[in-house]
Amino acid sequence: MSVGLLLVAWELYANYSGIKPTILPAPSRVFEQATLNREALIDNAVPTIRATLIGFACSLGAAFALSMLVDFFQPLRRALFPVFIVSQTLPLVAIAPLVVLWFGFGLTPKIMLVALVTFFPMLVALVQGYEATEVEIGQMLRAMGAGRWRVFVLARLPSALPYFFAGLRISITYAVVGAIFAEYAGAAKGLGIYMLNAKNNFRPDLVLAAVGVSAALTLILFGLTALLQRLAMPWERIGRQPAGKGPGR
Amino acid sequence: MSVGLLLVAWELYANYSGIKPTILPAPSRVFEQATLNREALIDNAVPTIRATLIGFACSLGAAFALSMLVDFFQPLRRALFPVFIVSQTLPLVAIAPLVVLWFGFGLTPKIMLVALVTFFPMLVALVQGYEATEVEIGQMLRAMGAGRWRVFVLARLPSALPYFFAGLRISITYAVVGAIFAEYAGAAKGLGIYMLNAKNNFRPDLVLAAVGVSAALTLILFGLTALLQRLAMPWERIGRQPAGKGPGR
Amino acid sequence: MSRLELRHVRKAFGGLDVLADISLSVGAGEFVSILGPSGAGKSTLFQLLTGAEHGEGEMLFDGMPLDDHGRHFAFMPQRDALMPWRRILDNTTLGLEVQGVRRQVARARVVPLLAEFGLAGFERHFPAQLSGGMRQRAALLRTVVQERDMLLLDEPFGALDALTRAAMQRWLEQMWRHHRWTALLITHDVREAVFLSDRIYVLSARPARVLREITVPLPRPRDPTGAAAQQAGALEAEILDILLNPQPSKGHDHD
Amino acid sequence: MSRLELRHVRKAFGGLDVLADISLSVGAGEFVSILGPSGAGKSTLFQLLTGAEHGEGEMLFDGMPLDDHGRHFAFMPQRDALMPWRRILDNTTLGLEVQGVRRQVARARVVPLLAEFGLAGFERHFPAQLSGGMRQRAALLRTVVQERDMLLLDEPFGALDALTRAAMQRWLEQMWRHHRWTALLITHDVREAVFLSDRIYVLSARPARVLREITVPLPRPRDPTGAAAQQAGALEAEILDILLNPQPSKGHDHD
Amino acid sequence: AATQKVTVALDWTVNTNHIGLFVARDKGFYREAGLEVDILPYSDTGAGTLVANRVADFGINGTISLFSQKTGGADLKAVYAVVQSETGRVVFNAARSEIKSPRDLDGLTYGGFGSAWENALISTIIRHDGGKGNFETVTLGTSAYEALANGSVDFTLEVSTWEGVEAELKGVKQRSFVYADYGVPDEHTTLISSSEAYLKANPALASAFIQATRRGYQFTVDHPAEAAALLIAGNKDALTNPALIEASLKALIDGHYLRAENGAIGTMDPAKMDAIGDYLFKAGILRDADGKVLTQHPDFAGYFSNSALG
Ligand SMILES: Nc1ncnc2c1ncn2[C@@H]1O[C@H](COP(=O)(O)OP(=O)(O)OP(=O)(O)O)[C@@H](O)[C@H]1O
Ligand SMILES: Nc1ncnc2c1ncn2[C@@H]1O[C@H](COP(=O)(O)OP(=O)(O)OP(=O)(O)O)[C@@H](O)[C@H]1O
Ligand SMILES: [Mg+2]
Ligand SMILES: [Mg+2]
Repeated sequence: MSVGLLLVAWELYANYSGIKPTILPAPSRVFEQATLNREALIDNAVPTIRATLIGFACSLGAAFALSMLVDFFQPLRRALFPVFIVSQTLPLVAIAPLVVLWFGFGLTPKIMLVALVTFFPMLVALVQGYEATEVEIGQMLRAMGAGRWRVFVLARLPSALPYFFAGLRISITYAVVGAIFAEYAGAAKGLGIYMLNAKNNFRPDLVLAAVGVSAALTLILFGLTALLQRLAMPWERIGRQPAGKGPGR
Repeated sequence: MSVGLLLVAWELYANYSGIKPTILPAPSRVFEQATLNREALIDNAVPTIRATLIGFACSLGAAFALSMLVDFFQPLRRALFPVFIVSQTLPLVAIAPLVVLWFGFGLTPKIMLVALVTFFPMLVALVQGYEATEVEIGQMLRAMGAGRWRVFVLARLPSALPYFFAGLRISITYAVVGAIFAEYAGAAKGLGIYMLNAKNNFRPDLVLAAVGVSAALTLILFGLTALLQRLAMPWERIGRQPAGKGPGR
Repeated sequence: MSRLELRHVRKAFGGLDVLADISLSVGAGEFVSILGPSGAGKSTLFQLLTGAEHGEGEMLFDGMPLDDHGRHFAFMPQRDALMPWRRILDNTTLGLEVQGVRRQVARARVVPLLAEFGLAGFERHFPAQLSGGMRQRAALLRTVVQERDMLLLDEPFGALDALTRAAMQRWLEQMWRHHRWTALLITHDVREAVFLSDRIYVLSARPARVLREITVPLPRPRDPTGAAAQQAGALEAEILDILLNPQPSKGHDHD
Repeated sequence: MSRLELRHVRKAFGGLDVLADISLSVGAGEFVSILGPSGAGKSTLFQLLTGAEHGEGEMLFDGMPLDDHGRHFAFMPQRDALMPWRRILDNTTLGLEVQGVRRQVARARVVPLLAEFGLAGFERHFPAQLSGGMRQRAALLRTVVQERDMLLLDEPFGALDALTRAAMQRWLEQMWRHHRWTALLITHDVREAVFLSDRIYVLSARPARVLREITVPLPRPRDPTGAAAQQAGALEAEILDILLNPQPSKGHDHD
Repeated sequence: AATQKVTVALDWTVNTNHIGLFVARDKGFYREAGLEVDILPYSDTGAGTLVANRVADFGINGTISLFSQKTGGADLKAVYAVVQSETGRVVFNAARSEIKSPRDLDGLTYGGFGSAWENALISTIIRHDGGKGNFETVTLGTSAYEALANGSVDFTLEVSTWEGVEAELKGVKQRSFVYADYGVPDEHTTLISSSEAYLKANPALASAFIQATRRGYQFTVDHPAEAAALLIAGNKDALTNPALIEASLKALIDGHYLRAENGAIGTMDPAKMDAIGDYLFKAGILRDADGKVLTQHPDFAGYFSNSALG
């Protein structure tokens, strides 16, 4: 609703303030051009979505594998976390072109970059989630004769779900932005390339159209994770939420 | 420690794999060149730090003011949050060049971009923090005859501190990356410009040196927030941490 | 004449009737307890008294309609509600500070009481550095130092284990004998109610009505071991029976 | 002959002596309680029994040294420890599942007991949809259905309010009379210990020693209102006195 | 009289193409002309866009972007030619012996920069040589040269007086095709442009700026060593490779880019401007504001003016 208001304000400003459309095109023009160029936009959105999803899947897989490793061998945690923290401090602008150089223009570097951006938040979320397991559930399972693996599958993994989804919601946003970034550094197609081309061909309206598509994409993925969470955690939906249970958004 | 190991591996790879130093310079060379060019690096780090800190301060101020507003007028929250969520989905790469058109070359656009990146996480952290106030503390204060403002200052604000610092640690990382990015959009000096220049002058070693400086900078700021937290919240340090009290890292 | 008097007080949240019809009174210097099952509406009653919520019926204080809710009561919520970021001394002066008393003056009022409340030497500690019992004492000190006309205590020992709880009850009984506060206590611990009170109102499950008003005839100081303990035990069993098998009709199932 | 026998068991965490010298025994079909102040080392004792920690001294089961810790005991931790993501039926079959029993078989064993435990109709509910008392019953069902030699119950009703707690104690006493489990219960509620047990070990504060072994001579079924209640009250007062003024020497201050 | 402020935007990070501006600034030519010139830092936003939107008074930009931005409706007018002839060319690794002429580029991968004209230009070159003009494009922002060295792209476009010089300095063996050999008319690759609005409002100021700038380039041609030293001294952090600057400047002067063989400095050759405009129109590179290819031949005479040169 308030987003709509903002659009209206922008439209009015663009039309009546005398600002040039090359500086700030009106949303109506952006929308019109987006419709006219929808084929190109969709065409370019596909590789971005692909890179986002595959990259995110890889990141998830790696984060999951590593979180398990770290959970089973606690010393690893102290050894590896500094590396990941440092990895989060690297400016993407500088790293992206290097990664593209090392891995070519295929999907690989995009996946790498998306993974770089999303891996650590997911890892932290998962590890925090495992730790949130109620001590007594673990103790009870061991008294039942369950081994470490059983305890992990039966208790630690499900306990991590709320944290996992909180992390997912944040990461998916970064994933899209990361993919677009990676494309800037080198790609044949994609929303990032589309934006770059539009900019170099002096079409701010098309730049904004692509920005709109990417924002919509992010919101859709965001919504999907929320939906997924409702499906994956029926007990949170059905039961009354006990106060202070999981991490909030 | 593990970071050190990684550097050694990189050094060995760079020296013995036959990869060209124009593509991947050895860390020893990066370090040597960083030392040689330390004056220029420091000189360029200063504007980046300035933009980071001023931008972050503005963002903090705005987040703080708005969080209070939202706390006092709950309906505002529902009205404004969608706008902020959408603002987080905008790819910075595409927005940055437009920002220069709108705000010119000075500090302003950098500050704007840093603020854009850090504002929302800080706002969310603060609002979440206020909500974490124990219901009974609020009720007790009101029974003592305290008004809304007293309750806010005496209870809600201090309750938000752990969340505030958790948000601070995350945001400060984005702040540096955001400032570097903003420089790409037009600046006379700064680590971002230094990277760009080094790249266009075919000096990947200097690019990496600047990346190192920015990573170090981020880590220092990160450390400072941790220190600040210890100073600002002596009760957490002295007292035993009650389980599940504040948000973890 | 009674200090506080409630006449036919009712309260509903949306469609949910919480307080059906509550009439009760507390005399000056009297210690009265309200006993009732979880979710009955006990805390809601305190919300009405402190002005956090508004209901129907009459609430009189010293015979006058209760209007300025923030003036008559010193309220101690369930748990201790100490602020973790304030040192014990600053926590105990909180109520005075809110009343606008200058910090120096507030401290001067609190400091002499610290020893009596077993907190001497802990002024500069943070709540997290204190044991559960000491925290409860600090919370109680914060409450009584406000020097309001009446204490409202909502399950003040709810978060303590049974042993610490017993010790705190003994201590509170002593303090009360000494100061003769007018007090209204909410609890769902039958033994606590019998041990501390002059009178007990037993409430039904939601919507809450007064099931029974019981006068506790035990002599003070109360002694948990002597001969009076037998009498107390019998009274406890009786009250428990009222609660578990409520007289009028529809039984309260504990789930 | 006693089922479980501990002889001079000691345990220290780092430099902290927790269990000083514990000797106790539990006969087959006997209900024994351990009563002691918070932090004494009661849960630590169960950690030794379930093999989560290792200490000194002898632990015998049916006369043989206790080695396979995961085999003899069905353990119910403090609170209910139900998994919020499992439906009640799947929570109650958890122990059998871990033992490797096939899901069908496990369910077949649990389902007939649901009615007796007051859970019929709630199989498909999640724990959050149940009241506190029902959750406790589900946790107990999960524990007993494992059909181990002995139950270890660590403050099973610690998280309940006093009224629900009383109802659950009555219910457990009934169930125990019916099934005659061998049970060792940890609690710090004196009344609970007296109401449920054949014998009670009273522990001192940390480092824990056995202060007194008390046989409860009350007839079963236990009745909280009758004449035996008077006797129970006296016993309770006596135990409370032991706990609050421990005999040997150094007093245990409740903070 | 008080000095008047002028801002000029750059098209890229500081390089030898910009030398005249820095020489004019640091030798005081601007001050003598009563100007205080602010050389704006390079930004991600094109200089043409900055000028057309009046964020900058002047801007360094390419001829092709001038034409395509102008037909797209931007208010731009070229006022000075930084180089007298084409500095761009198609490059590839010398080792690629199978690439003998542009038609061999068919089916290979081009590392590009994201402008629409690149593909049109390259395909006309290939077609002119008898090829089909089909090749893969990968947009690389600015890492095209590393990618070429790396072998991840087969060919790209370069500025012979910058990337070309750097490759030579490093001893990287490269070969190239010059556009002019394949039907592309010669052009002033790099220009200084302003907007009609600015020129109309400040004709004297514009002349003063352009003439002082020309003095800067003139001085550069006459005293290359001193000019290079000035450029480096003025941009210490940015220009970390003095040898590159000197070699690049030598290439610019020796190749008669800064001063044509006929002695022209800064003047735009109307015939050249018209020819390239004509070529761009015919190649379908010029588009209107809505991105449609122009069907009407525009009058290119209004796109530039030497009048500020005096
Ligand atoms: N602000 C409110 N809005 C809606 N319902 C409320 C509100 N406050 C309390 N209730 C409902 O009123 C009923 C009584 O609540 P109350 O807290 O007074 O119970 P209580 O007797 O104090 O219970 P306990 O012993 O567990 O503290 C509960 O069912 C609760 O859900
Ligand atoms: N794994 C451990 N490492 C170090 N100290 C421990 C450990 N487990 C327990 N302790 C300490 O041993 C003491 C006894 O703990 P334990 O949990 O056995 O007490 P408890 O009698 O069960 O208390 P409560 O009634 O509060 O549950 C405590 O001081 C505790 O801090
Ligand atoms: Mg209550
Ligand atoms: Mg315990």
